[in-house]
Amino acid sequence: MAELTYREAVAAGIAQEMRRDENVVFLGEDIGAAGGVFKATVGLFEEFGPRRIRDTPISEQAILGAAMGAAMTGLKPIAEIMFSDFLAVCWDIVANEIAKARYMTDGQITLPLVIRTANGAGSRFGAQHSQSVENWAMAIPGIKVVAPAFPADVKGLIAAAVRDPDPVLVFEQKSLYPFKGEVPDGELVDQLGKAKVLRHGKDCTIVALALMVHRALAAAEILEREHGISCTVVDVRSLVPLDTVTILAEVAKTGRLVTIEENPRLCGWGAEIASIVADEIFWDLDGPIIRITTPHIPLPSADQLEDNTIPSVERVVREIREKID
Amino acid sequence: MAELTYREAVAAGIAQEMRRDENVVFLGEDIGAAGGVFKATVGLFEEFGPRRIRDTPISEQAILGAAMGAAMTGLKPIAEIMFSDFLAVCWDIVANEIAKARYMTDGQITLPLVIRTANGAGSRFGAQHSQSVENWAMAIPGIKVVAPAFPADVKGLIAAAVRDPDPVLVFEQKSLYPFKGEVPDGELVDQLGKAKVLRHGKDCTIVALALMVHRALAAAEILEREHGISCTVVDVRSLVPLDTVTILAEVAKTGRLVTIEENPRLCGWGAEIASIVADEIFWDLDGPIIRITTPHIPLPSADQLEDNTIPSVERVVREIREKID
Amino acid sequence: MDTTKPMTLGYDIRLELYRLQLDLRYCEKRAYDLFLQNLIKGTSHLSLGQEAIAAAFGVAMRPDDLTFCTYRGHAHTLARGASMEGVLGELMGRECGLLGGKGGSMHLTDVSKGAMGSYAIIGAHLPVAAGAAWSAQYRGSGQVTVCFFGDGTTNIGAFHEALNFAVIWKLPVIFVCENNLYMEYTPISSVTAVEHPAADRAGAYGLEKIVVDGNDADAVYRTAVQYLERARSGGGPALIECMTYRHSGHSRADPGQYRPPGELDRWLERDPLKIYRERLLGLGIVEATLNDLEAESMRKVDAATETAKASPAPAVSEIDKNVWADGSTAWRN
Amino acid sequence: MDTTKPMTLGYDIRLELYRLQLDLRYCEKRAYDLFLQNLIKGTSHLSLGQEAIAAAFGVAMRPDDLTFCTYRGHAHTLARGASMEGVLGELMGRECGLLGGKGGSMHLTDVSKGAMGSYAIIGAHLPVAAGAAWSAQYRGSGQVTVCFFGDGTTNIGAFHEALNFAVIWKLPVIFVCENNLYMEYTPISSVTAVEHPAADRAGAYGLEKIVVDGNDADAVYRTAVQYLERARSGGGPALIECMTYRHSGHSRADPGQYRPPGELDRWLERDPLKIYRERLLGLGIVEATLNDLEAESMRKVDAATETAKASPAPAVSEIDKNVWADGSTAWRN
Ligand SMILES: Cc1ncc(C[n+]2csc(CCOP(=O)(O)OP(=O)(O)O)c2C)c(N)n1
Ligand SMILES: Cc1ncc(C[n+]2csc(CCOP(=O)(O)OP(=O)(O)O)c2C)c(N)n1
Ligand SMILES: [Mg+2]
Ligand SMILES: [Mg+2]
Repeated sequence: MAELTYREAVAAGIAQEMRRDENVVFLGEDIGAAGGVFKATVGLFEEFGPRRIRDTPISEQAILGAAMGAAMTGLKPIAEIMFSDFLAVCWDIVANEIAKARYMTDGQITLPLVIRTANGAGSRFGAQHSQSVENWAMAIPGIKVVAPAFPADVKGLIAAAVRDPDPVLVFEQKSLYPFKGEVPDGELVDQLGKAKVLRHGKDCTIVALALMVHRALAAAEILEREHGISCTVVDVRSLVPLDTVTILAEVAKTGRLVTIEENPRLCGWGAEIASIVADEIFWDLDGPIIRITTPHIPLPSADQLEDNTIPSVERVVREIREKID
Repeated sequence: MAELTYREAVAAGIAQEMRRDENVVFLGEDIGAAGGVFKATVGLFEEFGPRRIRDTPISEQAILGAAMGAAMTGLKPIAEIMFSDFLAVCWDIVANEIAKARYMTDGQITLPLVIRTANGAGSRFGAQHSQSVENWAMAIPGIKVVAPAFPADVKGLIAAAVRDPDPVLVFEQKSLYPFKGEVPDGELVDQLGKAKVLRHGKDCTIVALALMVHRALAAAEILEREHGISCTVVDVRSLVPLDTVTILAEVAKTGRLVTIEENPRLCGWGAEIASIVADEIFWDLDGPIIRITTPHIPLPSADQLEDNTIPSVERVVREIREKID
Repeated sequence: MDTTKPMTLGYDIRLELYRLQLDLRYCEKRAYDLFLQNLIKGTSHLSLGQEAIAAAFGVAMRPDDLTFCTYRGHAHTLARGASMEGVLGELMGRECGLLGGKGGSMHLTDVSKGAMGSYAIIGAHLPVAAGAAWSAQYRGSGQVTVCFFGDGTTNIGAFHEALNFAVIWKLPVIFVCENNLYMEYTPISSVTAVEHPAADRAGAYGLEKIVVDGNDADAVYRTAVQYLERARSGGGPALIECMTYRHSGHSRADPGQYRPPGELDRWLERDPLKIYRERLLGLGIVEATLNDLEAESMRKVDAATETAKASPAPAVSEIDKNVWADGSTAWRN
Repeated sequence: MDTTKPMTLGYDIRLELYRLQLDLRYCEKRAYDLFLQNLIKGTSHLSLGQEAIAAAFGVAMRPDDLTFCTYRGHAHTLARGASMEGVLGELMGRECGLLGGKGGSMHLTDVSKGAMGSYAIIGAHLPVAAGAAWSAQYRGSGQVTVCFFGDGTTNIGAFHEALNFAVIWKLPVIFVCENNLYMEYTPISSVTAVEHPAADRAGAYGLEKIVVDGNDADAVYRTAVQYLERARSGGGPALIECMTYRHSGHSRADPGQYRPPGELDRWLERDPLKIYRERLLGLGIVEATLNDLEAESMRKVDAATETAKASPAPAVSEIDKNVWADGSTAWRN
């Protein structure tokens, strides 16, 4: 077991797959010689060279279009969109082209490609560089969506995404890049569509994603220790496919669901899970479903403003104390 | 009272506001001389001329960017995006620029602009020209979102949108363009953020939008007549602001919520409403929350395939019969 | 190749060009008739009058080359060898359709023939075509990608991104702008800063300006051969603007009344099939040969029409297939 | 205006150009110092070395003209007259910041001075600037809009759409490309099909090719006056490429090690402030005058720094303000 940072796990996952398969190529802005603006792809250019690691112009539509065209003709491209906010400038390629090609052609076109992007807040970058937009992707039929919270998941899910025959969006939470964790040695390939239960409790089930998993765990610790409230914590990991089996089972056990979402409130993944729970295991619920989200506003940039906007450990503790008995 | 088609109501709403305010201008592709590809803007070019009604190149980013720049400097632009699917090519301008400008500048910039677009399925146009994407917009903090179901609402909500000081997206359901309805004579200005209760029932509350309102009404009729199930039907009309007061009150009365959504399932507006209901009036619920949506797939084009994909009256009747007692 | 002298075209090539133009014309006309009979639903964008371009490239391309086209893509898809019943069946929403009824008129695709799809969002397929060319370059397959689009497409951002991208990576891709003077109902000249929306912008990407008579199959063919060869041998992309005109409206819904009186008539004089038939006769090909080709083409269209009409509607169970590579549409376990 | 002869610039203009360049330089340097003291969080993109461009336009523009710029927009915002404490305060996330701490370094805006915003998504503000120019044209206000952006921005779709749009509507907008040779860490020449990413594409929009020495405030000023005047009198847009260089890395996080050895030194020789000081001395302005200007500018920066440092963090209650024109953030009743 080695200890890697989340950002090192990105490069490790990509490198593992590029070594295995000559058809895996990687393109994006400043990813090569510079090792990426988040330094998450350091060393790849040196190992795989300019034929397989390609720095591009600032042309996000061309980047994803090129990935799509390459994927339908035998390559397995990984494309980086530097900040997830920039998905908006190439959303047509994601939502209308990549996501729909296979269905529209009744299976003639298959797109084994990966889009990686840095998601989320916490860096004082302001509203155009801090969004959590995994829900934009979840709302589009035809793309798979994962958002790892730990270095091992980063490596394993990137590998799984590269091997998956369908398009996968990998949301890397930028606030987690420096986070360190154990990553098993040797080849690591995870599975898309599997949630993980990180903690077992009796009073409520917290379902969280990416950075919010860490906050959920911290809050659960405090709730247990200081307030005698015992929480299950489920790391969703994969929004599409969604592991409803695990989520429904864990919510049914405690009878209460709390989602913790970094996204602005409306139409977040937590709403979807809430609606599934309120339909399929309604009779197992012992009380209201709680969603703890960033308020439905663009993100402010100053320290105190940003810190008080996305859900904090304190807020999670407070809301669960108030609402779960 | 005149009887207008939904498409005529569009032109009537725009004309009413353009007559009133010289600063209202209208731009888009083929909207002028040609009267729009859906013939929803016929007559405007003749009445207001090429200075105020401007045909543009196929440059959606420029169209919405221009609307934004004009709105922050004194005009009240109405921009047309021909099919709502095309919002993807200019999503950055909607989601990152227009929606965020006011908050990021702490109120220095105000954007009184309207984006109109033809939304939805039923025309055999295939996956890239048939989407219901109102949820893409609902998920973005900083834009208001309406989706009228009736000609009078079209006229009144377009007028309200033009007068509103904030950016408003108006989703016109393209399958409804030929639909006729009474529209009051004289000036008509509706209110954003108000749902309407179209039918009162005892057994369940159906919440629907746009075309689905018509299907909800038809289904409610059949359920009442043939199966003795009596339904309240709420037309949401406005996703942002959302009239939670009306919705919560109506769901609390019947104890059951059914949403009918034309959008693909994941992260639809129905999920958001379900999550609000399951939190705030959980104890008023008498059974599971049901969402009836298009399955989470791109839309197929052949008649039978498309008809069996978006929720039909028969499907609504069947699901409510099975699930509501 | 010596590009200073015009290439001499043999009879076989010329007859092939005529034959293919006939197939495209007759099949497209049939599509129009089927609309009138309400057998085709939705919208449909015909290439009537523009067939020379698709045909010339179809003949000039290698079987494993790749085509990307738009919603106005029936001709381009047929020109690569897709079956007429597959095309007409798709327009009619039948099981035998190329896409089993899932895509419809705007998304014709036949990957087995290198017809890599019809894209209905303006501009989107240009970067995708660049990507396919990148893949060919990477794999050293020698394939060239050809990407067709209209004049109106030159004003959208994806055009710009794709052109720059293709040039800096020296990709084997030919961008073919079919300038038919109109977008939907608006003349391209009223919304474009230059006269030739594609060719006058070639310089912005370090490319040469190329304008061809798009109604002359020979002219397009010669140009196609020249730049396909160049791209195949590593010379990089080209941007070719073909001047042409559509005989019918933009789509099914459009009677085309925005066109100034006389314009259509002048272009009908320059109908690519008329021009080509006269040229072949002038070259000494006997009329009977042409009549035979015409009859044969019509027979093919008739047979395809019958096959498509006889094909059932796709089964409703097909709705739940083929979002994912495993054939399913499942988003949950 | 006779554009054949170089415009003669008076001393007052020249001193104003120097004074403004000093303000931009000293304030930007202060921003850098404040980073090092960890008083500025987030990222920040400095214009050190590029001040001549913002200053020249700042002096040439009419007070009611409009500026649009990028995340690298401190200089452009100051050059329109925004207060230094407003700028530094915003970088430090203080209540006195131009945006009350909501926007941060990348979104500086002062509408009261015509500084219509700093946009952090590459390319997006070009069409927005075109829209502001459309509005000025519509209202007959005589305002001209100036839109600044970098070399890397010329490869994104919005650039293309905005340029065509501005030309066909003959809008009073000047697009100013500050070509500093790099995007973030990648040289623009390695990803662009032409040598001058903006100027070599002007022809694609029917515009003339204009390349200016962006480190020479006089040269930029003369060009600015000429095209502002033309735009103001209905002559339509211009695209101006200013050659320049940034002295520091792309952003706070970047030490700039991708630059070849010696390159920075050569450009430091051509530092716009150095050039301009020497020119003024050569024109016979006494050194004491310049020293006074320098001291005065430094005093302003010091005072602004103190004001900003003394300003409190914005109240947490501000989070819930100003999404909507009514001041609220409410999405429900
Ligand atoms: C992004 C986008 N905007 C608008 C449209 C609607 N639209 C479909 S075809 C068309 C005109 C295209 O003109 P051109 O590129 O000249 O092609 P032609 O139809 O003449 O072959 C338009 C505006 C679209 N499909 N996609
Ligand atoms: C759409 C988009 N893609 C990528 C980025 C990330 N990014 C920020 S600045 C920058 C480089 C811009 O280069 P240039 O236009 O030359 O401006 P400069 O920073 O040199 O002033 C990049 C790639 C972005 N902000 N927006
Ligand atoms: Mg055209
Ligand atoms: Mg630069």
